[in-house]
Amino acid sequence: MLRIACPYCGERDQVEFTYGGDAASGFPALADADLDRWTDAVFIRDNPRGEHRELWQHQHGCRQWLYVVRDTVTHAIQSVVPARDASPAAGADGR
Amino acid sequence: MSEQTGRLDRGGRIDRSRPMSFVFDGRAYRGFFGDTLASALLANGVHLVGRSFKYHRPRGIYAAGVEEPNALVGLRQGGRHEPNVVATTVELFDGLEASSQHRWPSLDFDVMSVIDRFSRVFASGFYYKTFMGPFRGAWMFYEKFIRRAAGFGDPPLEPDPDRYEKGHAFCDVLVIGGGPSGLAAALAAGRSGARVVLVEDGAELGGALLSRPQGGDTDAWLASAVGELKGLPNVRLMTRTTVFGAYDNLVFGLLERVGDHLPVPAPDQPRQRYWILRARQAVLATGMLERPIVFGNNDLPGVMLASAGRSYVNRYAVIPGRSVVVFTNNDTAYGAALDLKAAGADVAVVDVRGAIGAELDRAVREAGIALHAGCAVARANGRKRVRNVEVCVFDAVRGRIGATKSRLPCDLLLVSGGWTPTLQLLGQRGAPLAYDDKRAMLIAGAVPAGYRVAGSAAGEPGVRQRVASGMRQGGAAAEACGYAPSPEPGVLPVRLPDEPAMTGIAPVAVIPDPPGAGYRKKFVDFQHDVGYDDIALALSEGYESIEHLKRYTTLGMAPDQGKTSSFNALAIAAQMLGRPIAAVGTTTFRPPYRPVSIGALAGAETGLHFKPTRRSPMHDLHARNGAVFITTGLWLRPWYYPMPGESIREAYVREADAVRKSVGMVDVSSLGKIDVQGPDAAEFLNRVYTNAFDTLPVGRARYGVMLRPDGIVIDDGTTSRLAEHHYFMTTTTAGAGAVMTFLEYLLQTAWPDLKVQVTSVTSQWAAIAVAGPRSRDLIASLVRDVDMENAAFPFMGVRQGHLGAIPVRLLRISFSGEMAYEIYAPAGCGETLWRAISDAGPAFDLVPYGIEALGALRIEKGHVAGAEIDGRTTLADMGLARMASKKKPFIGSALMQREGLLDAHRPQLVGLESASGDMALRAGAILCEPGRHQGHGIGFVSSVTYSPALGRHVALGFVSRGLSREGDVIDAVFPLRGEVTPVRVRSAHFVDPEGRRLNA
Amino acid sequence: MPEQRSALAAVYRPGRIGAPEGPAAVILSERLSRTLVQVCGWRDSFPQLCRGLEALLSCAIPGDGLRAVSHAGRSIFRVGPERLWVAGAADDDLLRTFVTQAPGEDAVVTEIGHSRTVVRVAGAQARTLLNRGLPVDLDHSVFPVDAFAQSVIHHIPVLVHRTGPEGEAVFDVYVTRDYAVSFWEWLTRVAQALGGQIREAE
Amino acid sequence: MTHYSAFTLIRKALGANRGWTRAWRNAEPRAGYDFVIVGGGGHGLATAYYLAKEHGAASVAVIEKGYIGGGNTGRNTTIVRSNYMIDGNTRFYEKSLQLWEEMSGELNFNVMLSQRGQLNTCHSPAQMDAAARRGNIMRMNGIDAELLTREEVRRRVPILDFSDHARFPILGALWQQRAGVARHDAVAWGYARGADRHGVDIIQGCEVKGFLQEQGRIVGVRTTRGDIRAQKVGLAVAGHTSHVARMAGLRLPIETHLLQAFATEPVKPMLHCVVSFGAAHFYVSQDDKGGLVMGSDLDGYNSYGQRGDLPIVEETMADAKALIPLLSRLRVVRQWSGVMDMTMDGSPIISKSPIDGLYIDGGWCYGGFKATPASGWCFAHTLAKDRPHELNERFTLDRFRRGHQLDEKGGGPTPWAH
Ligand SMILES: Cc1cc2nc3c(=O)[nH]c(=O)nc-3n(C[C@H](O)[C@H](O)[C@H](O)COP(=O)(O)OP(=O)(O)OC[C@H]3O[C@@H](n4cnc5c(N)ncnc54)[C@H](O)[C@@H]3O)c2cc1C
Ligand SMILES: NC(=O)c1ccc[n+]([C@@H]2O[C@H](COP(=O)([O-])OP(=O)(O)OC[C@H]3O[C@@H](n4cnc5c(N)ncnc54)[C@H](O)[C@@H]3O)[C@@H](O)[C@H]2O)c1
Ligand SMILES: Cc1cc2nc3c(=O)[nH]c(=O)nc-3n(C[C@H](O)[C@H](O)[C@H](O)COP(=O)(O)O)c2cc1C
Ligand SMILES: [Zn+2]
Repeated sequence: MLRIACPYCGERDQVEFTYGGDAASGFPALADADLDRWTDAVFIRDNPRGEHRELWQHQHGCRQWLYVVRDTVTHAIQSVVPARDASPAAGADGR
Repeated sequence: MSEQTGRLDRGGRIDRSRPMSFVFDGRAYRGFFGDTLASALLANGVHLVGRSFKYHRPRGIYAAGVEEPNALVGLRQGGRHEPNVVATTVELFDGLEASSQHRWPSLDFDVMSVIDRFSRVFASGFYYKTFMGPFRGAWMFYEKFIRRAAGFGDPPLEPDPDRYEKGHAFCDVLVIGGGPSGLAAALAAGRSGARVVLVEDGAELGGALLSRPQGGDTDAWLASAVGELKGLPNVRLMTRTTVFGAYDNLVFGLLERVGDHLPVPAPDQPRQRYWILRARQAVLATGMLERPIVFGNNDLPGVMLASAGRSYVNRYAVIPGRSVVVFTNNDTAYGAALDLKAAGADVAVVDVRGAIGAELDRAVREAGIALHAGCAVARANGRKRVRNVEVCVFDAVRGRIGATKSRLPCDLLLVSGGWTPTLQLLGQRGAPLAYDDKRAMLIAGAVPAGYRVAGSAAGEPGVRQRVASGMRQGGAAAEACGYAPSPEPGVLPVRLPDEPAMTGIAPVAVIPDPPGAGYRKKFVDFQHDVGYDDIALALSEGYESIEHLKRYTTLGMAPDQGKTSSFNALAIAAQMLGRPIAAVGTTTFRPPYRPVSIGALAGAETGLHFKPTRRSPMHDLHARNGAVFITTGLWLRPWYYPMPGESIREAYVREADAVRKSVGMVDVSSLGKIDVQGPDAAEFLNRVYTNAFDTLPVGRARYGVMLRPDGIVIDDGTTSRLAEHHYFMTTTTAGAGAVMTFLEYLLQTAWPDLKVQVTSVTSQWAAIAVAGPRSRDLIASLVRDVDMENAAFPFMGVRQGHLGAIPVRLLRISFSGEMAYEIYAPAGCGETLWRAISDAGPAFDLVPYGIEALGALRIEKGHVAGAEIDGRTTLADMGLARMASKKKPFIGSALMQREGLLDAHRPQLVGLESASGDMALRAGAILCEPGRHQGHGIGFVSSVTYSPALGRHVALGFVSRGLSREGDVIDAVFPLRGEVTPVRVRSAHFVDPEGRRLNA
Repeated sequence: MPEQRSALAAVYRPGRIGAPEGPAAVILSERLSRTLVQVCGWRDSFPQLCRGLEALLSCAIPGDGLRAVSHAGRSIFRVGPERLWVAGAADDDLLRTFVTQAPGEDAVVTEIGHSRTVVRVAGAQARTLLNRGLPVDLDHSVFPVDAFAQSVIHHIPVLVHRTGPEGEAVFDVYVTRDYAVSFWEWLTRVAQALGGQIREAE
Repeated sequence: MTHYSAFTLIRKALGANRGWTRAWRNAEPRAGYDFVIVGGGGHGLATAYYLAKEHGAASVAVIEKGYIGGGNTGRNTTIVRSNYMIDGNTRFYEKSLQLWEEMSGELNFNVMLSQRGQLNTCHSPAQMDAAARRGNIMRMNGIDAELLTREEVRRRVPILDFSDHARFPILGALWQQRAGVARHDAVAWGYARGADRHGVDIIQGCEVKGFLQEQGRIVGVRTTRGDIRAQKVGLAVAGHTSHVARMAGLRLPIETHLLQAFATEPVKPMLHCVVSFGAAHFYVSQDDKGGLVMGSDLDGYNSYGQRGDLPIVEETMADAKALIPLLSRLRVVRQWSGVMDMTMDGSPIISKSPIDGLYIDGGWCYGGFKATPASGWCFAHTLAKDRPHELNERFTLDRFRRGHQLDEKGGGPTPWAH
């Protein structure tokens, strides 16, 4: 069972959270109509074997979206940061 | 009732003052409290207890614990019947009923045992090589017969009457195993103040100590250790509980057998409880299991592990045989030899080693036990029980065997091939095991963080060392959790007697056939009937990887998961392949350590409680009003309100009719409702909806559609502007959760700069739609503080006011196409609200309607719902292309421009009606050009209803370029029923396309 | 306010459950008609808002999502970073005025009292009972008085708040209203095994 | 090579089962091949088999990092069916089922295709409509399908929950008689033996660690057992598609997720067909040994861990009991999992890649076992002819950019929730 240390609520079972997928595929600016950039962001993934920056929402807790860095082989979690605290530039969307 | 011929007069941990009777295969027997079913059967001289899986060979009791491969029985009757129960783990209770399995007509005479004669034909993998002809699909013919032979026991035929529970637990230190090392670990950790949970599979604490001769220092130590643990408030002792799985983050799955030792669980109590335990440190003190030696006919009833023999004599006061041969490759089996001798049996020892230690030698001689050193038991003879064994001279170093030297008569053959530490839980974590040559065992290699291994699980040789290692590891685990080491170092049980330790093993796993002797099967995996030859065959065919070997032979795949067989299989494969054991490797360990019932894991989530139910605030009232409910997602919603004798069709037609003619009311509380507030609320909605919301005036509502980022429609609903910075959004019932989560996602990840707060208020508001030409009059008669006139409160207007004393939000919106209002009130007032409206209703011919009528009304109006928004539809497909704002980007605006989504041939939403007469239409029909009924057609029918307004069937569907095909007649094809219905394509707005009724 | 109906009305039956005799290991009761108001703010101005609230409610505003502050019959939970729940009695006029007159310029106020049913779980085995479904450690050492947790029980969203005096286990469970009957069914079935009592709603 | 038949079986038994030949050679890697297929699962082996057999390729190697069939081929719930609705999928899966029907005979290896039928239960009128649409499409494409009423379902599988206690009562079901199960390992071994007979080198214990590239073209693979040159390299590595493709610099519309499966103790036959539960994502069948084999949802987060966790265990078992209450007292003996290559629309990829010399067969999600023969067949065609067969022409990589997703479920690009 994943145990995710929510910065607000403390360490909790995975069942309180919902997964939001790869955080690298952040949102391009809405005004950007470039198909390739959008295709890349929405459909294409690094899908690494190892360290993965991903999103989880503490759905049954504080409802915060969190950036979680987790190893996709060992499932060990290295860090948990509220999404809104991580500047968008920290996302891989390059804004 | 038979005598307990195998019961000793004295000793054991059974309670002779509590006799119990039980039935096995229809015969009544007696035993005592403290017995297992296996010990009680042995006490009654019953050795033959089952038939083997493949060859139906007679099988007896082989072990005394969880590793038992043979003695599987069916337990209890009716709904409580449980197949494949391991008799050595069943605590005897009064009235227990068990039966043997997998035999016909009887255990003693099993017709299927003829298979044994052809065992070579049915060698491993035989089914891959035959049953392929003579015709295609012939396997289906043979399979019928093969399936008949499948399985061990019978499945239950009645529902399980018992309940199950789940529990969540948390601790600092989890100690797995309640033997001496586990007790010591728990003591050390407990004394330091850590929160400790000690879990023991068995009913009693003590582990292997319970199988020692009774009395003396061992028992005294055990009593004091258990006594102290019970006194520590921070220590929780859980017996009859198995740690079945070790999962990520030191989370463990446990199964507690709360009522399995009773005839039926105590009143209100669960049968089993599944625990999820989160620990910070775990100490495996799981002990070891003895393993067999492989030789001819080694599966005969009366052949048993040495440790089991010892356990039966000492713990259960049962003598499983009077004339005993002990066959071993190590010292530990001498404990069994001595104890059986002391209990009055004749004992001889056959040891593959040429010599044994002097001390042991003396003990054996003093006890009057004959020792055949440098010999091996090459095969056991007998039919349904061992009668004698063939002993040959054996060179353990070279593995060479001589001719049969003697036949020793016996009725019990105890075997010890060495020991295997119980490390399944570590294996489940992917921890590597290492082969230790000296001890001939697999021990823990690198131990994962947070785990420790203690006692015999760590390969510690003697009891004192095991206790010391338990103390060490328990203390270290507590320290790792931040507890200071206990001030008083655990008192080491110096007075614990030691005994033959695990040293000097000759690593012999298999005894070759003696020269000139005929063929006898030699079993490695008893439970799956896999023999030495099967391994040889598989390897010769190239199934060399240990995993291929497992799969080709099914070694280790039976319910016991190879507890007694895996190591021997590995050793034999290594020998045959000429590779070191370490290079061959083990197969993957997986949970559960012991089989776990589905019922326990399902817990309380069963029957009507499989998933929780969501009920509207007016639910009870609907029930009282005779509503028939339908499940939509987790919600229960009124489907229709039948009058006496009415069918669903009659009911919804009447209801929908009333909406068109007078007025109806429907509970729409399950709609998702989201409160959106903040200075950037308008901007936010502009981004998430395809259409504009900043231009929406206060006091007005607007229909909106949201897309996924990939340009596909995700949800629709109306959103009203209650104040400059305050919107009230509604979503579909099904979409509520996803939309809410999506909005939060956008606000927190993509646009954290927007000042917007979203709150789900779905449960805060009860909602009723009142629709029909008389709706305004009805509402106006109830609401005094809102001007209901058309001009003052127009279509798509939003007002706040009171209905009676209830504060309400009124939205003048319509799903049915009639003049209609949605009325929102605080949920606790929902029932009062409904009652107030329905009380006023008679004067207006008000009728409550359910979601069947709701569906009919919206189809008549061409409004889309779940059947149309199926995760593949674009705005344009739904005929709503104009709702895509050109002035601003929105979610999905980029990717909706992809060529595939713009394709002119895409299916578009249309209305459909029968082209000749009123033929019934069916949802799910495929639309085709007339007569061209193949492939994927040109569209499909999504929603269908009998239209009360039009008096005929109408449908919505999607047709390629549908908007340009109005008037065309195409075929609605329904091959599942052999139907073809010509249908005319038309506008989806069947009723009142101009929308006049909205204001009428 | 007009008459309010409890979501549990149809299933609530005071009396013993499970073992008919002996002390009740768990005591269940519904806390009717609580007032519950959510106050949210913006990151930059939220501390300011909290100071205003502190003055208004004359108590501290909790700084994290682990401990509530209870004072004068009200409990305040920080359910999200800039999100507070203030729970009070049915007739808490001060709270009621929040909804019409926001307690500060930058306050976003939403009344959510009707969206939750509050069930009190007390008694010696209250923790055991809740932990049959709640995946949160309720041990006194980590979950003292006024500790709270938002979580799920049997797939049902809950907020569990430990109230009552130190040494006694009393928990208020805030359950999403549409699930209340399912929650109650779950709770009472599990309570049966422990032996308990359902008190009249308070 | 020994021909398999009842006769050989008896003859060899009389000879104490000595003298059976190896099912396939354990080949040493050569310096180069025309075709190198990476991944010794069913798909890779079938591809090699059809390359050699249908396209006369003389120099083919299959490279497997572990043991053949040890990936998802050896860990799936073995359901074989062809009830696909989306144009592009329907005929491909039907072709696959037809190849299944021939397979044992063709390979002289009994893959135990058991067409016991599959039942998809429906629990709402909307689900019945969706089932009808699917079934109608199947029938229009010559595939067998039946729509059953509640009573018909009850007659067929009486042990499902038809009581008043069913939280989601069964309203009916879609039935495909030709669907069923097959023996997972046998598929890998059978194709391996068949491929070996046609000269394919099967190289086990050899992991691809990188690619040999020349002028932007892939000309071979770097492996733990040395470099191997190839005219064309085909990937059939399932859950590792992204991982391996990245060695060539490719990013794909794929995420890797866990899917678990479970087996119970064997019991006498109680369930005679495959059932999938429309009120949850759950499916179950009873194998010929008597064990019930079941599976449900993904674990829900990216993972290469091949190790499932408790939340899905609980969910699966609750599903099992809700569908078939009689399962309550049966016990699970093993819980395992595989790593799935989940695409953004749930449909596969059989396609040339943007890099010359590199071809991709992947994205099989949790449905690729049934696709094994057709996948091999089409991939072989694509590799040999350098263009897709019409059956796989829509399984391209660029369909996402072009807006031609094949979204059978309508789930959108959130594969963890598929
Ligand atoms: C639990 C579960 C249940 C399923 N149930 C069903 C079902 O009921 N019906 C159905 O149709 N499908 C099902 N599937 C899906 C199905 O199993 C797979 O889609 C299919 O087996 C994939 O076959 P494959 O040959 O592509 O992959 P695999 O069998 O996984 O083969 C890929 C091989 O590539 C090897 N490999 C990976 N990386 C490298 C490298 N770098 N170098 C060399 N070799 C490498 C791997 O070791 C592996 O052996 C299920 C899957 C799982 C996990
Ligand atoms: N006859 C011999 O020579 C011999 C050989 C090996 C061990 N032993 C005896 O074993 C004892 C060693 O003590 P120990 O504590 O290391 O081992 P132990 O065998 O006494 O105790 C291990 C305990 O762990 C329990 N257990 C194992 N896996 C479990 C699980 N997953 N969940 C719950 N419980 C589980 C078992 O039921 C057992 O009671 C000594 O008394 C020693 O004499 C004797
Ligand atoms: C259809 C099927 C049936 C299975 N039945 C059993 C079984 O009866 N007993 C068992 O131990 N394992 C069974 N397994 C699981 C395998 O032992 C193994 O766990 C699985 O192939 C995954 O491999 P791994 O556990 O070695 O990683 C079965 C697997 C499949 C695919
Ligand atoms: Zn949180």
